[in-house]
Amino acid sequence: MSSRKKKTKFKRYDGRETNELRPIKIESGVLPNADGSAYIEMGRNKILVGVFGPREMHPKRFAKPNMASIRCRYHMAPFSTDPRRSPAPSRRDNEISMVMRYALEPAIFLERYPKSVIDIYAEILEADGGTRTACINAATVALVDAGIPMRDLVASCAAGKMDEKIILDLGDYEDKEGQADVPVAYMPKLGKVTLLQMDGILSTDELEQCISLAIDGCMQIYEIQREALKKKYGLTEEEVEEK
Amino acid sequence: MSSRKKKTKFKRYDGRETNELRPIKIESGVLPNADGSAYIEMGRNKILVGVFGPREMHPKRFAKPNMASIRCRYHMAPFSTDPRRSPAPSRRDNEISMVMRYALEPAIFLERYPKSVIDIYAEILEADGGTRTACINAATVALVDAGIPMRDLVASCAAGKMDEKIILDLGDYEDKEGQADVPVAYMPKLGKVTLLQMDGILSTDELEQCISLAIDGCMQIYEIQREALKKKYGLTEEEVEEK
Amino acid sequence: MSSRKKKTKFKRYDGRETNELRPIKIESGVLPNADGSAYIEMGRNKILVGVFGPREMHPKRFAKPNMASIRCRYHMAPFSTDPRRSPAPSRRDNEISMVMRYALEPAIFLERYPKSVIDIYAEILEADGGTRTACINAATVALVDAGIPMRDLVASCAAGKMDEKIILDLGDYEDKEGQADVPVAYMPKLGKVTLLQMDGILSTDELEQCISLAIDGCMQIYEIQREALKKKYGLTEEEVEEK
Amino acid sequence: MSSRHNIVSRLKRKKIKEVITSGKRMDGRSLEDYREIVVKTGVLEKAEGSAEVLLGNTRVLVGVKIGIGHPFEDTPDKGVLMCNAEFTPIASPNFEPGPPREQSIELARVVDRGLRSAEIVDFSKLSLIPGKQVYLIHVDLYVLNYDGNLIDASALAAIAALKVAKRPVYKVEEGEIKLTKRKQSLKVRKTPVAVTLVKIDDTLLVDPSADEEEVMDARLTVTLDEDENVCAIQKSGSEGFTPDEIKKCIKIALEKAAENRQKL
Amino acid sequence: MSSRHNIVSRLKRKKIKEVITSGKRMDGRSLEDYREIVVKTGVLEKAEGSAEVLLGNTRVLVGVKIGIGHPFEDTPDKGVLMCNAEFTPIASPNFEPGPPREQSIELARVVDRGLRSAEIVDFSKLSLIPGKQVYLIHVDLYVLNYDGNLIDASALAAIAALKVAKRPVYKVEEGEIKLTKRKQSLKVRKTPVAVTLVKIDDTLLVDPSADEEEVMDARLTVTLDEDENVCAIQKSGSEGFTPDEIKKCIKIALEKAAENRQKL
Amino acid sequence: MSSRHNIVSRLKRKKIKEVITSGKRMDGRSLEDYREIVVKTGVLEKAEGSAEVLLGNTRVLVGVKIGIGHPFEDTPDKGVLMCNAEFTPIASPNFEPGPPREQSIELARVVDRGLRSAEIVDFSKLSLIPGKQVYLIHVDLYVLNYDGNLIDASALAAIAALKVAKRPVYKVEEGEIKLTKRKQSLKVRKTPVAVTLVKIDDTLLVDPSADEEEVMDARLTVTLDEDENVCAIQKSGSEGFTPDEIKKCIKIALEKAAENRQKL
Repeated sequence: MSSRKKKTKFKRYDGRETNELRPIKIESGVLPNADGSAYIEMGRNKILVGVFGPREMHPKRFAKPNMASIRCRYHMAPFSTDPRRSPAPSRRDNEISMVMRYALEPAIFLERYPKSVIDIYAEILEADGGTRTACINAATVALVDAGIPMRDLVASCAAGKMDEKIILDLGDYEDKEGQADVPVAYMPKLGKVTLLQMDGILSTDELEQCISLAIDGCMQIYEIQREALKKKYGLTEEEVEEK
Repeated sequence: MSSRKKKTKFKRYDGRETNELRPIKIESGVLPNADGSAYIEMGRNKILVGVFGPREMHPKRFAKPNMASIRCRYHMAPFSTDPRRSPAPSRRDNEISMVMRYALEPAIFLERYPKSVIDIYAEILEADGGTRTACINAATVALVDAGIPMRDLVASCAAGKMDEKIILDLGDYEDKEGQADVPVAYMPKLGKVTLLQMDGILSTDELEQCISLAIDGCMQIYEIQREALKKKYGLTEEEVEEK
Repeated sequence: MSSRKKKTKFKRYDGRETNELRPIKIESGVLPNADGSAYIEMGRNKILVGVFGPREMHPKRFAKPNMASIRCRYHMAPFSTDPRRSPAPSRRDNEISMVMRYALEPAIFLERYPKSVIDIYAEILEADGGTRTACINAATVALVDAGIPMRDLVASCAAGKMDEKIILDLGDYEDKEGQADVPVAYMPKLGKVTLLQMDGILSTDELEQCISLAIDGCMQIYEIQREALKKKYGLTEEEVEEK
Repeated sequence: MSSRHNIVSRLKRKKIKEVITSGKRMDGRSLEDYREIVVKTGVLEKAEGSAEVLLGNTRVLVGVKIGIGHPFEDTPDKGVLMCNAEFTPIASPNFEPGPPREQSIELARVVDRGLRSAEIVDFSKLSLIPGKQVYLIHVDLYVLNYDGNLIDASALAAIAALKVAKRPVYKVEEGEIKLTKRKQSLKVRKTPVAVTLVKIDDTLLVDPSADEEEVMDARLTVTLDEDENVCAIQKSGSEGFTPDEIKKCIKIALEKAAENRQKL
Repeated sequence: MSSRHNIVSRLKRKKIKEVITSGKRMDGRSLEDYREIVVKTGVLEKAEGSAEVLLGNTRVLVGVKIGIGHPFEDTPDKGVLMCNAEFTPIASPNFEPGPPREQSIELARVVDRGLRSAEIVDFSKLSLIPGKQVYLIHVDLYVLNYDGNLIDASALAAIAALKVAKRPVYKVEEGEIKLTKRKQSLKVRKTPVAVTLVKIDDTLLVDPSADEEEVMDARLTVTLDEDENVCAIQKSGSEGFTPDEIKKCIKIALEKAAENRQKL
Repeated sequence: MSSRHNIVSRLKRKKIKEVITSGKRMDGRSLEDYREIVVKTGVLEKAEGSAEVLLGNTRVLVGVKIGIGHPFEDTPDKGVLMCNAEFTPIASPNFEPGPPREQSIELARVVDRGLRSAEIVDFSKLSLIPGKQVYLIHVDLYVLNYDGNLIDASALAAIAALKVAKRPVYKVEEGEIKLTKRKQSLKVRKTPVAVTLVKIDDTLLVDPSADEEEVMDARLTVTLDEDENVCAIQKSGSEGFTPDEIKKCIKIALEKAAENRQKL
């Protein structure tokens, strides 16, 4: 049965298996002026993330006395979508900025940098489905690139439902035409889900299948993130955690 | 003649006499998180007013060294009108916020709270004609409910002209179709008019009749305000003034 | 040949010679509440400039420790153009405010007023072509009127090309229908160009002709600026520079 | 609301956490108890639909306004539903007047997703001239008093207001749109209900009060329809949930959604 | 302008009040004297109408621009008049560039009410395609120097500019709107004039200067047309008026409005 | 970027100026050398045209989006080209998120003027229904890393992106606009190239780095097409140029524009 599950006859619009990720590529240290940065391609998503900090918070009254603050900004280039979108941030962008922050915060040793701020800026240059998960994947690598001590990496991808099938890592078309989309972010070593949203209709069983499949996807992405960091730093697993 | 004035054959669109107020109901202490609050129904107007303070002014440079500042905000819920209105404040809202402040300030012992601010927020949940007068009536009760020492209560209602008749307390329809609208706020014990505006066309005689009729209306509303406060606090007249 | 250049048969839409300025009139000290001010009519342009300062910069963190800051605001009245324009500043207004500042800064002894700010506000009441050059001409006179010490006066006018002719000081119609527009600001004693922009198409030779012709125009305007100041203050040339 | 971080004193925080860890709550509720829920409908006359929900001291008023306007570009033949939330400054000393912030945007979007995913109305029947004019349904969430768990209260008020809403009926005559005198129900066919849980020191509890929200580590909202289908989820807060905790949350939400749906 | 509160020194305030209580004013005027009024019309070429008013050192320029556009929803077959006020930063060291504040909004709205209530033009004759295209009249009040009493100066400049305005004439041909070369007067049929009084320590005085406005307790503006009808009133300031004071204000306003109307 | 004024230390400023005065530059370039230029086109799939330019460490991405919309009022029968620039916060620790500031507005407007003056496309062929619907070409300049000379890099990326752009083809059928499946080149007929020089202590140098821009006295950008016509000039910075310096700048620009045009 497990083989049937993996080798279904059902083909997705781009030829993938139900449990197959889109091609993914992460590169770190791509922005000379940022303290840390990463570039990700995940399907047709093309995203740059720059991390600045820990640095002084302005205005000072917004600083937290015993921990670092995280500010996240999810921003889409006007040419990243079809049709062109206005450069002004939408309510959707505001919400995604917030859930990105909640997805990343649990992985960062915030208490080590009281009163300071870490800015995470994600620029979506081209948008396929699942931009928020791709942003989280790149932001994690950029945070490590910035030398910010992390409890764990945060890996993220979505699962969902289309044509009554539970599928992994929805592309643009599946996002629009599918029955449900469940973006998840996961810290593999700590075993914690730090992002979970859902849009569409699922039975509770299907929902649990989606979460489980998305976590499987996160585990694969986690390895890709580690490769991206090893390539640059030759970090061992322990070093990533403890750095 | 005085009986003819009071018992005219002329009937208003809602059956009222020319010198009759719309049904009015005021309740104080309705908002758990505000320092003082009141709910008013005046005709079909439904309005909540919350008072916060006296509290510290931010930013401090806007504080007045020897008296409290009053900030007023008149705000209409998007569903309070037909058709729906945008939640962004209009120029009309800004002006009304200002005249409300000027109507209420003379009644407050501002000099007792130097450097502090008292915020008065009026939320119009449903708008009939005369929202500004209803807001002032509720705000006054909310100020007393907040324990803010008052020189007098401020009672407010409009008079105006429709079909060549001078009428009291214009409803929505009379506001739109009438010839003139004269909103007035009055402090009965101090004998001072603190709000006076006019829109439409009136001879100077008619204007004086309107002001006089509106002051009569204010006297009635003043009693209703005192009832609302007595109900809650059992305040005597003297206590209201001196509290 | 020089006579042919000056007495061409070609007539401009308003009857001017190619190298002739529009009628120009400058008056200083026209605004009672400003520290310095000037009114200019240059063609049909009607512009008021008010200068405030040197005064304290707010917020203080924007002040420069060892010199004065200049803030410029180029603003068009809604009725200054046809059709009416929105009172909100456009991107064009922002750019002109910036180039105005760069045109004027080199003439001011900024280092004499550390930490302070000089505000230059230009209000365009009626717009013909060349508003930015007219603003610079008036602003210079307003700065002297404010008693701000200047290295030199800044005189400004445009040259351009229309119907294959190089012409001086383009009016509205020439601005729109012409082939190129080259606004220039010049400090005659220091021999420096402090504003130079170009719009349209010119050979490098034509461009140099335009700059040269515009500088000729600036020399004439410089005399008019000096007259305007003499009229009011009876200043000698030396005094203007050294004041 | 970052300033609130300093408002509940350290001692109070400690107290709240202690009580919760012992399986109880400051107001005497058990971990899986909601506060009292009161739903009133038809509370406004000018709105096409309205409802007010009291959830303990939390109070939300929802007005539904229905008019006509342009469809979204990607659904030219469907009516449009839009949620907007306002945290009025009377609702809390920590709310300030002004344009919507992060939290009110999230509130509107989570309620919106629940209504939209559940396909509460047949939007394809709310088109007048495809691509040009369709019915617009504005659902305005108006927070009048804040004592925690705004999502559940707002979602309940929204669906209650939509259920009683009567839309004006327009007709198309020779390409022109005309308002008739008739009113018609929106024919709401689903009743999504949101259930919010928070985690405090590894304890899960439903329907958090303002104080509990302030000390919470993470929050999870699960919205379910009457067929036990999930139609929206939103995780929030600076900690994570284990997959088992999520399962437990879904189970509790399934039960509580059914209970709360009875209040409508 | 709250910062102005500190600008006039305590001594100066005391002096102003003393002089006024004795029935005179700092600039030698009596309590019911206006400063010199100069009205110039047709001062701009691109505006369809224009006027500049000097009231002592107060200086206001008004430009009237007339175009076409959509009518208001509730008056689909009437032309539209809109007032907008700008306090330019050259007018006072205390004015800052930026979007309109409370005071400039009030100025525009009070002038607007006067013009609208007096029905200065027959707006029903300014419709082109009812419900779709009508004439739009923009009246922009541009404050060039502030020395008190902006309302009276602006109202005077506005009506002066409207009286000389020539509107472009559009015609409708087969449902299309075309601009003709003709110009036509707006046919202004009323001349509302605003009279502003302030109260300082129970003394009433007209046409307050900037210094007097700063120390005033309350302000009352009464706008009247030539038939002695009141067409707008605005009370402002942090004190009240007795009913008798209001009567007195109206009486003075009646007289002063007639006087000032002569300046047009 | 005023805060940057304090970032490069006094010592560094002195060093930069010393080196330049001696005719060399910190990075070893001669005064008239550009840094390495890399131009990549077609880097995005959803944009109708795209290009990325690396100029040393300066990195600009340009996306061209082509749709339809209203023409400008004064050119009712012409297509519309609009430039917009964003300084993304990832490009420099000194850039902040938010609406465009002075410098990004200037960048967009200078690039725009070059494209427009050179009449790079025949806009009269980009009209669909004159006065109503025309092609809109959005050129978005997206600064990804800042190391000086954004104008030259952006202008190069803009023209490169426009040259490879394929516009969707719309057709007009009985007054209705329909999208066809065809794509068509924009037929770019000119290649304007911007050359920027700065003056530091009377020395002129091309292609300033971020450090050089910080210590510069004045800046001059000259944009030229392939026929050696100037199509835009912009002077910036708080000092002036002598007429001779300007001539020299134009001469250098003529040479450098031709060189850089080869990179396309």
